[in-house]
Amino acid sequence: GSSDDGDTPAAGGITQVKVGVIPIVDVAPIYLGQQKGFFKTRNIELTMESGQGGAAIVPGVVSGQFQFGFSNMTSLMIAQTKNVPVKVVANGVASTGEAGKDFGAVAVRKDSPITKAADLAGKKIAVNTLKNIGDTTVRESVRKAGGDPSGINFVEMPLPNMPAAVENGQVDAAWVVEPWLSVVTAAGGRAVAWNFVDAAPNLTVAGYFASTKLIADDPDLVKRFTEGVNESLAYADAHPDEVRAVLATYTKIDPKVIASLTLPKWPTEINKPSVQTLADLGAKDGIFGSATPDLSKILP
Amino acid sequence: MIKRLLLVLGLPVVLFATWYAASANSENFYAPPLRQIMVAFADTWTPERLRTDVLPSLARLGAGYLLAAVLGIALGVAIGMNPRLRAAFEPVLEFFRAIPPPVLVPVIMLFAGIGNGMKVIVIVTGCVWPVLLNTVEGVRAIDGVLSDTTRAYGVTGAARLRYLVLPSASPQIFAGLRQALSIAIILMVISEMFAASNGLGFTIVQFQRSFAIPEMWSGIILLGLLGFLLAELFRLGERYTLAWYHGLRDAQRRS
Amino acid sequence: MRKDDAMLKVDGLRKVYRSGSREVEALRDLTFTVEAGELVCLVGPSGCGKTTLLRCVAGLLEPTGGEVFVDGGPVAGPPPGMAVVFQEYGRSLFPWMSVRDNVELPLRRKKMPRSRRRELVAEALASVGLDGTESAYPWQLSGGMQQRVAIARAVAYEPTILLMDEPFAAVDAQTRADLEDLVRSLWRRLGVTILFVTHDIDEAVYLGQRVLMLSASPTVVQDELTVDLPAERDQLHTRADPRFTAQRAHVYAQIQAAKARTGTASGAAGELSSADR
Amino acid sequence: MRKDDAMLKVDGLRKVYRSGSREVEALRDLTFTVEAGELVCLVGPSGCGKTTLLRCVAGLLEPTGGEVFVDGGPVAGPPPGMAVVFQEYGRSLFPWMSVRDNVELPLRRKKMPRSRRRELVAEALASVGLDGTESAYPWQLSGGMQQRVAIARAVAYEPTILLMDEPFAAVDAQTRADLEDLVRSLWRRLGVTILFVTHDIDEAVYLGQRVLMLSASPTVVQDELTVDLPAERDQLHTRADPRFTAQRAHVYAQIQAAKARTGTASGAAGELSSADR
Amino acid sequence: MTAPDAAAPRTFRGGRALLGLSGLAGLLVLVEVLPRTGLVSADYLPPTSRILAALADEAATGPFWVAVGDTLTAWAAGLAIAVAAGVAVGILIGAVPVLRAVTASTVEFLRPIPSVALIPLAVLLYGSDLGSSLLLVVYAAFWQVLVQVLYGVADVDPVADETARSFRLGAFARVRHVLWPTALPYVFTGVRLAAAVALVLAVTAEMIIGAPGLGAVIAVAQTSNAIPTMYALIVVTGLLGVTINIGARAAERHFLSWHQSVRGEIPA
Ligand SMILES: Nc1ncnc2c1ncn2[C@@H]1O[C@H](COP(=O)(O)OP(=O)(O)OP(=O)(O)O)[C@@H](O)[C@H]1O
Ligand SMILES: Nc1ncnc2c1ncn2[C@@H]1O[C@H](COP(=O)(O)OP(=O)(O)OP(=O)(O)O)[C@@H](O)[C@H]1O
Ligand SMILES: [Mg+2]
Ligand SMILES: [Mg+2]
Repeated sequence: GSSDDGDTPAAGGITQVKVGVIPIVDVAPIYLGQQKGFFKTRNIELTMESGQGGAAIVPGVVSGQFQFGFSNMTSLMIAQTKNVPVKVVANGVASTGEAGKDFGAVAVRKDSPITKAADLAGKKIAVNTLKNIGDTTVRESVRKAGGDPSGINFVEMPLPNMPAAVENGQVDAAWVVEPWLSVVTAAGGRAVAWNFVDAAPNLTVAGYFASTKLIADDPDLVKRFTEGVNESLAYADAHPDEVRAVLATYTKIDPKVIASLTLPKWPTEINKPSVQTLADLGAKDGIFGSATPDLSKILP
Repeated sequence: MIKRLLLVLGLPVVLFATWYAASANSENFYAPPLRQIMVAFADTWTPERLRTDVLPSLARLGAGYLLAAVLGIALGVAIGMNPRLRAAFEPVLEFFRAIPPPVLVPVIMLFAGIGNGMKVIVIVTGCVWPVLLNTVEGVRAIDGVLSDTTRAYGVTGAARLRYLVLPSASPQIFAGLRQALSIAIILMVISEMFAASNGLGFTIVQFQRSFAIPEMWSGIILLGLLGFLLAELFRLGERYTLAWYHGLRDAQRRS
Repeated sequence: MRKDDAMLKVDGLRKVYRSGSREVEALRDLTFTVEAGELVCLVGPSGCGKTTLLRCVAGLLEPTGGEVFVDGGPVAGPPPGMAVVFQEYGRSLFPWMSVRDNVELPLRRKKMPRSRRRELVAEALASVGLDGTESAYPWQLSGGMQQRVAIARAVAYEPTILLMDEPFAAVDAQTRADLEDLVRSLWRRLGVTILFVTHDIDEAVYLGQRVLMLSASPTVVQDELTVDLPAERDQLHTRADPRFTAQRAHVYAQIQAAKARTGTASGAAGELSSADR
Repeated sequence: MRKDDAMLKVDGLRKVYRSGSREVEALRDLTFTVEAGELVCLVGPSGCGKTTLLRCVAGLLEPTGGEVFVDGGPVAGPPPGMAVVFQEYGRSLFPWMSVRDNVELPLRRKKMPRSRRRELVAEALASVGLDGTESAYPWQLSGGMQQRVAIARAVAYEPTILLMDEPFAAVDAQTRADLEDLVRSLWRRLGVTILFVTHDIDEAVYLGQRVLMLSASPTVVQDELTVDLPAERDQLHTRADPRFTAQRAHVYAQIQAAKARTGTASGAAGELSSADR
Repeated sequence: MTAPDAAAPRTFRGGRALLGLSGLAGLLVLVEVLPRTGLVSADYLPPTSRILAALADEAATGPFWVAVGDTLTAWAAGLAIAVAAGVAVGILIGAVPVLRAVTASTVEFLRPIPSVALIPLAVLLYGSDLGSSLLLVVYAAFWQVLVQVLYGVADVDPVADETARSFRLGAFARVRHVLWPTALPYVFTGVRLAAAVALVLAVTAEMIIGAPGLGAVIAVAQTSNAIPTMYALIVVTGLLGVTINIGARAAERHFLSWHQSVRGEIPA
């Protein structure tokens, strides 16, 4: 193993840092920041480790194989209720807060009878992960639109399969994020609910986190990383064209889609009330079991 | 009987005891003490849970395994008996064999939807290979003199299959079936990672994602127990079907 | 060769085994005929190609040259109504079947009631002295018993042409005599055409109407003897007959001659050549 | 039985095969001794338990009762310096090894230079008439050639005790005679103790110093004959010797008697009993 | 132990390769036709021509070959360890009946545990290094070899075994000269099974953990909805499988030339 390669400053005081990320649009700022040298100037040499979701990233961070990781807020709150020793160190990505212009939505096919969020009640909806941020926020959308969310049948499905599943009628609707949202709409599909927008204004969707051990042992590194991320977030938010350019480097998204897809917001501040709302929604849907997440333990 | 029980349980007991002792003071979040796991096991795998999650899984497992066995043996016999057929099909089969199920599943979903059918197909596509390969090799290895005997006496077609090919290849076919059994369990888990809402695999993955680590380990232990139980059943079936084979080998070794 | 209605006609048969760089000419040029209902014995030194010949006749092996005709037609696969007792008797029994099932298997193709089948099986096993072993597996039997199961299988099949490759090699003298008489009575009763390979010259003369003697390899038909003994034979009197003694001496001398010609004292290893190593 | 320095002592040997509900008493009660350097032949009806006896002596099979002593010690596993030629010669050759390697394999354990080993192998193969086949695989040989490879393997091993189970069953008469002389010369040259199973009564008398006759099963030693022939034997004169004829007649009569006693005409099937089916 | 190389087998081998190619060609045509007839949407299963175009694009880039190299490294190392361990343990357990009886239940308990369930453990121990991939690959492939070896060792002909025992061959010589050749055909099947499983696990581990290699590239293609590229990469995985099998078959023809399964097919 190489469990502590990253902790020891390499020659010239540069710290090697591994960040566990999912190679999707949400993490564009950190790639952009790396390109722009926002981490170099803070004596951090970044390596991105692209895992497929929490199964690999969280254990990697907990064991010190990665110094930082990227995860959605609901997963982090679930982790907190189970006393996983991790804590958010920087904001990750947020909803645009504008219905019709967000980076994730519930979409149906062209000729679907479903036209508004309330119609989703009792339907079969695909989400990429059950009992997580997707189903809780979609339920909230339906609830707010006056529908009954209790009868919704959520099925788990990888995002790449959703456009086909919607079109074949395997599911009635799917919660998709970019770039699949663009793919569905390009094929004639319609967005019928903007679940992030409906859940809370300017919802903070995800964040960068570290293990509590690292935070205690090397507060300086954490501070430098947080600053680097914040600078990257601000820069990305201000330079959408450069974001689209950097997307082409670490993803294989079709250039036409890159040009047109809706980018999320990258504020540097975590919207704590919105996270609290997420926590409440999750608790309502029972995804934390009997526990309730303690935000003070998870947010900086 | 007692001796057999000792043999079966001896090593597992020792290993579990070691695990128990070694993990007693574990601070590691992902490797909790076995004590905790055992508590979680009792809490998690209630009869209700077994009915709603394990039973559907077992049904899919059974369907997939049987289908794979039939398909593997049928295809294997055909390919094993005909070198030309084998030459034509082997590259295509090897091609599919090398594709990982997590990549294949989305493709299968395109055709088979997201229901139980898809999960059964995933199980079949994974565990047909050991049966197929072993059947092919078993059929190829049929003793020349035996094969000549059936030909000379005009035992052909279905009779040849039934009285020569299948029995003669059966030791190796059973090796394949034995392999396929544990692979079927593994693929049951993998298939339930996609588009499932119940099942043992789904539950374990759900535990893993929600950081319920002792519960996840308890699920893995349950998988192991399941594998062990099925293997015992399998052993009984094999003892019965291959009685002549084991008799032949034991008679001269131990009598 | 002789008449045209021969049951078996072997014409210029040649067989070369090729595997890798090794090439063995097992049969060089064999030509002979067996009439329908004839009992012909085949003798020849070890390794001269008797088994090879039998396998070509049975349609189990493709000749390198020449042709084999059974019942007028050229042999492509095993001809119908043929039974073979293989030299490797142990390996020709199915280890997963009881003795009964082994004997019964070839009968299944013949349309006959189950009871008749059982009867044939029981009779055949009794005639080789194996009653009582029906439910045993072949590997629970002694070598000689296994060989007798293989014979019983051929007998129960009631073939029209019967090929036997040293079928009595593993049984004791007394059993051997009994089996010889069994084969002769079977032959006379059913009018089977029999080609019988043996190493025992006495046996060849006692059993056959004719004895074909093969040379050591490169193998050709070295000599042929029409056995000048009455059709009614029995162990005691026939073997004491001076004609019997004379004829076995003739065969013996021929085989000696065959061996002497190949140089090596006791083998037929001469035919083994290595093409390029 | 006789002296105490016996090479091989079989004492009250009993063997019952059990498998499932089937029980076969292969050997009931065998007692005999073989002195060091003796050549003893064993005859008996097919299925009477000769192979079983040999396997017990070789330490490959656990007796049900009684004991076997080799060189003074009780037999638990195969005793050192022993070579066995199995009745199933085909299956006792390793198909994955060339003839040469098959013969050489047992020699590897003996500390000797490689060249000496090669020499022994070549000599042994030549002595059974198989020179030229060294690089062939056993399954490329005829039945008789395979059997001779198995014999060559035993010969090359230069054993102190040699067990042979119908070792010449698959070879022609001439080769058989040559091999008989080979065994006798080996025995006289090396002073090997030999236990030789055969179905050929002439062979037993020609080869042995003593002939042990087993009964049909339930098997006991039925009779024993000390062969009253000069140590110098050869195929022509010995077989013409009137003493030879008398003794083979004696053995023949004994075996006839053994068979007659068990009722069935030609088999040893009587010993097969079914415990509960 | 030379492979058959006379003229006749060679032409047959040429024919064999042709037949195999025609089988693959059939698959290519099928995949070209299926989307074009509209049975499935070309958006989700692109026709062969587009997949091949994407493959050509990929093959022109350096990182692609680095990824192939990484995957093959993990595969080869994992397979080698699994085969060595599987064969050694299998022969040991198979040859000693007591060991077999004692370990049987544990083996059956451990075998059905999916490698994917061990991913957190692997990451815990090795992060996203080669080590994690190796752990998963070895764990999965080991059992395949082990079970085959166990069945192979049980297949020893009793007469052959007795022959070896009667000449008092030592334990090692019996393993080397009797057990091993008997088990070899089973081992070959085991290795072929394990080779594919190792490839599958290497790619899966790379996909999920993000260890460098083809799997990681596939994951990126998947999360980017680059469907033709994804299929192109799948094709690469499949072709690796085909290549590996060709190698295994060649080795088999060489080492098992004495075995019925090989010699039975050489026209005599
Ligand atoms: N599969 C084979 N490959 C190569 N050579 C073979 C093969 N089978 C037989 N031979 C060779 O052909 C020759 C004749 O063999 P065959 O078995 O026909 O002899 P045979 O007359 O039956 O001898 P025996 O009396 O010893 O059984 C032998 O030299 C043998 O080595
Ligand atoms: N593995 C076995 N299981 C059950 N019965 C067996 C087994 N092996 C041998 N027998 C029985 O033991 C008896 C003696 O067999 P054995 O092989 O010793 O006879 P044999 O004297 O060598 O006969 P042959 O001369 O025919 O070779 C036979 O009745 C046989 O059926
Ligand atoms: Mg022969
Ligand atoms: Mg015997």
